[in-house]
Amino acid sequence: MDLQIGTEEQEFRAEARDWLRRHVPARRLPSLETAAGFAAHRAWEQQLHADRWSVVSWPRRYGGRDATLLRWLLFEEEYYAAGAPGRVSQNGINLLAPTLFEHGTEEQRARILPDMASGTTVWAQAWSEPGAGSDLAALRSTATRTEGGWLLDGAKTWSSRAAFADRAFGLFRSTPVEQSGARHRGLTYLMFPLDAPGVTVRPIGRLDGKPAFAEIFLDGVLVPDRDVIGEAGQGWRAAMSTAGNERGLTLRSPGRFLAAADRLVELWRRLGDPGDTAMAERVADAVIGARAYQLSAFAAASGEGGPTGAASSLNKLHWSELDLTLHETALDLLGPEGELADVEEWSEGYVFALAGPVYGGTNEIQRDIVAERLLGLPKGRRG
Amino acid sequence: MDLQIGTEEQEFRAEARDWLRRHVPARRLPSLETAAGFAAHRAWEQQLHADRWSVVSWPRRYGGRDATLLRWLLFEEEYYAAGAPGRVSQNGINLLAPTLFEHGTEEQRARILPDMASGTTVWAQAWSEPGAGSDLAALRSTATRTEGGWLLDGAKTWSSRAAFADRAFGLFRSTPVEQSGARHRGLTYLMFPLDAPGVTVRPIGRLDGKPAFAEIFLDGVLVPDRDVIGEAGQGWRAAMSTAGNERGLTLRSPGRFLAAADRLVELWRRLGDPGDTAMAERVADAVIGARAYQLSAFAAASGEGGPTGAASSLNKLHWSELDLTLHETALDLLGPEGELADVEEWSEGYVFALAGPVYGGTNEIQRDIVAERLLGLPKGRRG
Amino acid sequence: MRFLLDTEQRDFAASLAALLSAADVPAVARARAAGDDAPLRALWRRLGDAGAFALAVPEEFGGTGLLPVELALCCVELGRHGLPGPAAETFAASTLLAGTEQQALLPGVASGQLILSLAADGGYAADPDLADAVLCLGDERKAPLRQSLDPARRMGVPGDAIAVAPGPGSERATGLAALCTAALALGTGRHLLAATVGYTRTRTQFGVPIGSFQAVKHRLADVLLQLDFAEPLLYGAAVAVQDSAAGAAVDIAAAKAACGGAGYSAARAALQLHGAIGYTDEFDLSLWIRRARVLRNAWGSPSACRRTVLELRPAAEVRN
Amino acid sequence: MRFLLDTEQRDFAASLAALLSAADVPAVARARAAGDDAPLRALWRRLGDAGAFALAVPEEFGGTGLLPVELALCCVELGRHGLPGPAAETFAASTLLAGTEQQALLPGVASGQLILSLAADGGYAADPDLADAVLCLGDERKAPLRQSLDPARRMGVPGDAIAVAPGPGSERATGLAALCTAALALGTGRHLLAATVGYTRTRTQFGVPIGSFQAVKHRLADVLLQLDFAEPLLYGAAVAVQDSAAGAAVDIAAAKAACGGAGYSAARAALQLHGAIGYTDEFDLSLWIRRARVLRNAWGSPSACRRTVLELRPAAEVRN
Repeated sequence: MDLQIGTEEQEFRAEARDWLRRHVPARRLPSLETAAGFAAHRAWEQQLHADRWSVVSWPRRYGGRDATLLRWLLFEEEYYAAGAPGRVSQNGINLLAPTLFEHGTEEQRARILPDMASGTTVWAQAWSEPGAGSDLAALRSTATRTEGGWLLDGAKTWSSRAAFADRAFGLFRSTPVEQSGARHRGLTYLMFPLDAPGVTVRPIGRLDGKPAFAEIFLDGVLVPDRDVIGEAGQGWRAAMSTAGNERGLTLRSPGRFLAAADRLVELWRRLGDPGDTAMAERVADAVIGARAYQLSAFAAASGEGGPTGAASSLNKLHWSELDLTLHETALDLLGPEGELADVEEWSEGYVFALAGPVYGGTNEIQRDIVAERLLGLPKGRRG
Repeated sequence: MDLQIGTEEQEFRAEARDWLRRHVPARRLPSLETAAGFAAHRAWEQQLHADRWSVVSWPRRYGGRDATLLRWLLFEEEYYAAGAPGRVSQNGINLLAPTLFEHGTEEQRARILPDMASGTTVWAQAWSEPGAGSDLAALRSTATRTEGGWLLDGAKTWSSRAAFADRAFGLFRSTPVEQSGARHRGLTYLMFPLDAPGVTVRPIGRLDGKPAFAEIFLDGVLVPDRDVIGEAGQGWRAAMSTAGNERGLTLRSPGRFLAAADRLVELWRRLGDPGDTAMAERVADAVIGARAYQLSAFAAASGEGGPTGAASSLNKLHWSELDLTLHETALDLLGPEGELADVEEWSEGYVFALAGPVYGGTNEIQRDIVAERLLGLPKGRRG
Repeated sequence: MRFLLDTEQRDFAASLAALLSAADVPAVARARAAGDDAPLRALWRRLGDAGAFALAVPEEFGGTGLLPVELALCCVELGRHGLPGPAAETFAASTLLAGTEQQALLPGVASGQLILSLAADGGYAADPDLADAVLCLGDERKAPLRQSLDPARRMGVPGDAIAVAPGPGSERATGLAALCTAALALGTGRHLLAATVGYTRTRTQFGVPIGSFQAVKHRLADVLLQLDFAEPLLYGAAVAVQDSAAGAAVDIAAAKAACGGAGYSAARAALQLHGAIGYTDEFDLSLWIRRARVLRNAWGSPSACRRTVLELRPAAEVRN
Repeated sequence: MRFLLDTEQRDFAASLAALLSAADVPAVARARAAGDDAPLRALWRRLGDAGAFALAVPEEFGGTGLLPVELALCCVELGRHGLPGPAAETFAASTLLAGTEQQALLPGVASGQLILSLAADGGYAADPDLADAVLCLGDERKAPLRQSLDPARRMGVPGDAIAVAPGPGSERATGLAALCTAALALGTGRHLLAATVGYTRTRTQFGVPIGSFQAVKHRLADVLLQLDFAEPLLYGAAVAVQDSAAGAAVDIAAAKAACGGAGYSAARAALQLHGAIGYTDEFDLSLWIRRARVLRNAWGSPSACRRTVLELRPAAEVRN
């Protein structure tokens, strides 16, 4: 058992570090949840892509470096340690792409992935509907068969990035429940352009007012067959693999939290009263949580890969609570500054962290899954 | 709105304080969960009773002082502040007696209460059964009609004080569920002697090994009609009023926690590192919790009296968690001493506090009750 | 002892509640957030007409003299209805002006025509842009206006802020600001709990109201537990201020720690149990959610207040 | 990098688990509690035969040399099976004897014939009455034997305890004792969780297994969460010790804080979800429940360990 980073990995890491040192913008980009910030972040994606740093774990033919999970972890550590911008393409890269690798066709991968890697196409997720949040199988938007494709109707909501993104992906009911016999059957996984005729996007302001998500109204939106992922009517299974990605390692890498923990420690050294053990313990808790996440990822990288299935629920509980611990501690450390709307990255990070226990399946659902599938406790009615 | 203690209450309190100063044993009595300690505590009850301090809130004719709720609260503050012994008679005084006042006959009160007040008869509760803990209505011990009385059969468990007490009270099924139609119907509330023919008491060691409770096996134990409380078959309602008392103010008075908080602050001043804000905050939390409980009791004493029904569940959540906070903090403050089995009163208090979230209805059940009855959330299947 | 509100006090609270319920306070807060203070000023005057802002103004300037219990009660209602603006600071600053050059402002403050703000020593004043006069405890200083996480709130110290030297007056004002903020936080928490109970009773997922799930029930029961045991601390502190009791500072700190913490717990629960809708700016509940965070730390974080409790707590003998 | 146990290590753990499962450890603990140490000494020797106690003894005295990962692994199993006695202290003290007058004891320690104990600076030694030699860090001192909350454990410093002067050796021993105690706590927590899952699956109330209640599920899910994220910290610390890494002390402190806290959470959950039965001395689970409390604070409370993490944490640059 060891934690030695081998020579080749060291070199890979050094290369990433060097590139980041030379390219990371000196000034923080404006928030990616604003029009100007979105454009700036898209340009940054293009810059990453130009030197093959946007999707290091992908095959080379799609713009990646075939990086192992370990190398990806090291890259992410370097990325966030360097203070590099948030990833505006993350919904595509971390949620849609793994689904395409698993369930898509070669044609789809060849057509979609390179533009995703370069930031040419930025993707939004379109999962939830007004009546279907935690209970995703309750969704009601429909896909109706038409010549050579499907017509989408209905409404999606809480679509992150949809205010400014190019395309979106989501599940649609292609067979009514009365015919399919079960709510999670008869669903089709589809991709659609956000500027297509019949699509209306209404941005929704997040807790800090920024349009971090949107409602999407669909009125007879035509989607060709080639934009169905997997088999028509079999979308649930593909969607669940996406959900696993949303909870697993890839969406929220340990590097992100290690960097935040480092910044918190710096803040503590700068502002904290060294004798204040109460605050010191809170800072330490965040540091310990980030380190635990890093080591757990190293174990995954040494073995079977990142957590999947129910294990990804445990992972999501950990990072979402860690993120809140980090940011609530920082706000308290900041004293009177802590309530201001724009204190370094802490204010926006706090607002972002507040959503963690909700998206990707609420933490209540995750605990149910952990208890039933990992511990084997008897299923109640959902919960 | 005021918190002024009136002149007469001041005098009452001064009288209690003075009496306690003169009578509280200089050395802590041995644990009341041991044979020797039980006897010593019974003697203390007799001493309290001799000067009418054992049941201050009862009518004078039963040995009390007709004290109002406020006076009782003040007495309890003085009692615990003086470091007076735990009350070995508390199951009788706080659980059985209120039920007798509400549901008993005058004959029962006249016969039972004076001996309870004097410690001549010490009572054990006999609620739970092996298959009926949180789900009390599942109990299976029976009371069978016989000439002039009832024959009790079955087993009770977790009967606190039963290892050394004289008598016990509990619920027995007098009509089978098949006939009564509902599990909480057909139950009869009965009192019985622990030394009667057919009774076997098997003491059970608590977490610290002391026989704080017992199993009671009943084999055709004859109980006369006069020892039925309320109507035969209507025991559930009377039992529920007892349960309310177990969760409400009277079993666990604010004075108890105020005194413990004072002792904790003393311990902190003696052993704590004044710069250790983490520990200071934990101590302060306990102090604040005890003060909140005191003030909430003063509000009750100024108005409608102690919490009843669902409000008593909120009360129980507060004191049971407060008790744990107090004792866990003390053990941590004690450092290496904290793990020893007999550190002042903290070790035994800690072991006792650990049971708080379980007895009198688990805190899970209490939260269900609070949510359903105080907040009006929809009933699920139990929980 | 009568540790209960009397009929007159209950009536006063009910009259404020009725006024605020009819006033569309969320719209007032949104206007303030958007830079239009007129609706808030109008509502402030109507609250003044109802007697709200006279409660800390000396009688000779048109006030009632300091009535701490009524003040707490009033702030609970203001918090429950989500009133933006520096109410706690106006009340606290009201006690500092008599005998100064600015005492002529007091009748206007009592009637709700004028708004004050107050900065803690080393801190910012809440909503100085809205205030007709800003006081700052400690040294003279200046800090530019900045936006708070609460969109209807801005923080800063204007150049013309009136410095108040340390002394018993500034201590009392600090205590009053903390007491009022505790009350605002408690009221904020009460609304958040009620709204979340209402939502979880009707929102269905998996075919049942989510309020029937035990995890939801227990979380809300815990919020009620916190609020219900914070409330007596609040009124206990108000009574202590009323009686100039020796332990008043301790009681205020205990109340602020408990109310500030309970309000924030309510906000976290509201956010979690509403899911995404609670996280949107346009849903009115977000006004209370953001305010709860801000009120938690204003005039003493739970952490700071706990330390005060332990540092200043009189010995048991003195308390009786 | 290979941050995973290898086959040999897994086999070693499995062999210890098999040995302990067959040994009726609860009976051994109860005998020790009742004053009969013979069953524990016998089991200790069998564990010695299986190689458990050689893991911190230098090779020239019959040991394997220090193998921190195997040590952690072994202690997890000892904790899981509830072994009483000063295992962590024996391991830590093993590293202190070479080159001293007592080095002749080492072969006996490695084989499980002899038991050691060790007192932290200013603290007590665990089970000195059972130990064949007791070392104490810091000054020479004496403390009478006293009973721990854990009935199979007694604390004190005998008059003939061997004082160990501060230095790198005593620091390393302190770290090892903390590492082993963290592992014991993690193992204790694993057993408590497994036993509670088993119980709640079968215990019915209100006509259903109590494990189907969401409150029960969520509490146990939280325990698993704590244990599963404490475990990598434990092995991370073991690897750091193995590599004599600069941050080893920090990693040990992090592991101790997390494992000690997780073990105690598991105990609290076990107690609550078993109800009264978990609170009885005679039910074997109580052995683990009481041990979890004691292991939480031994060789560093979570609080103390958190402070160490922050005080000693190397800067980010140094860590990479």
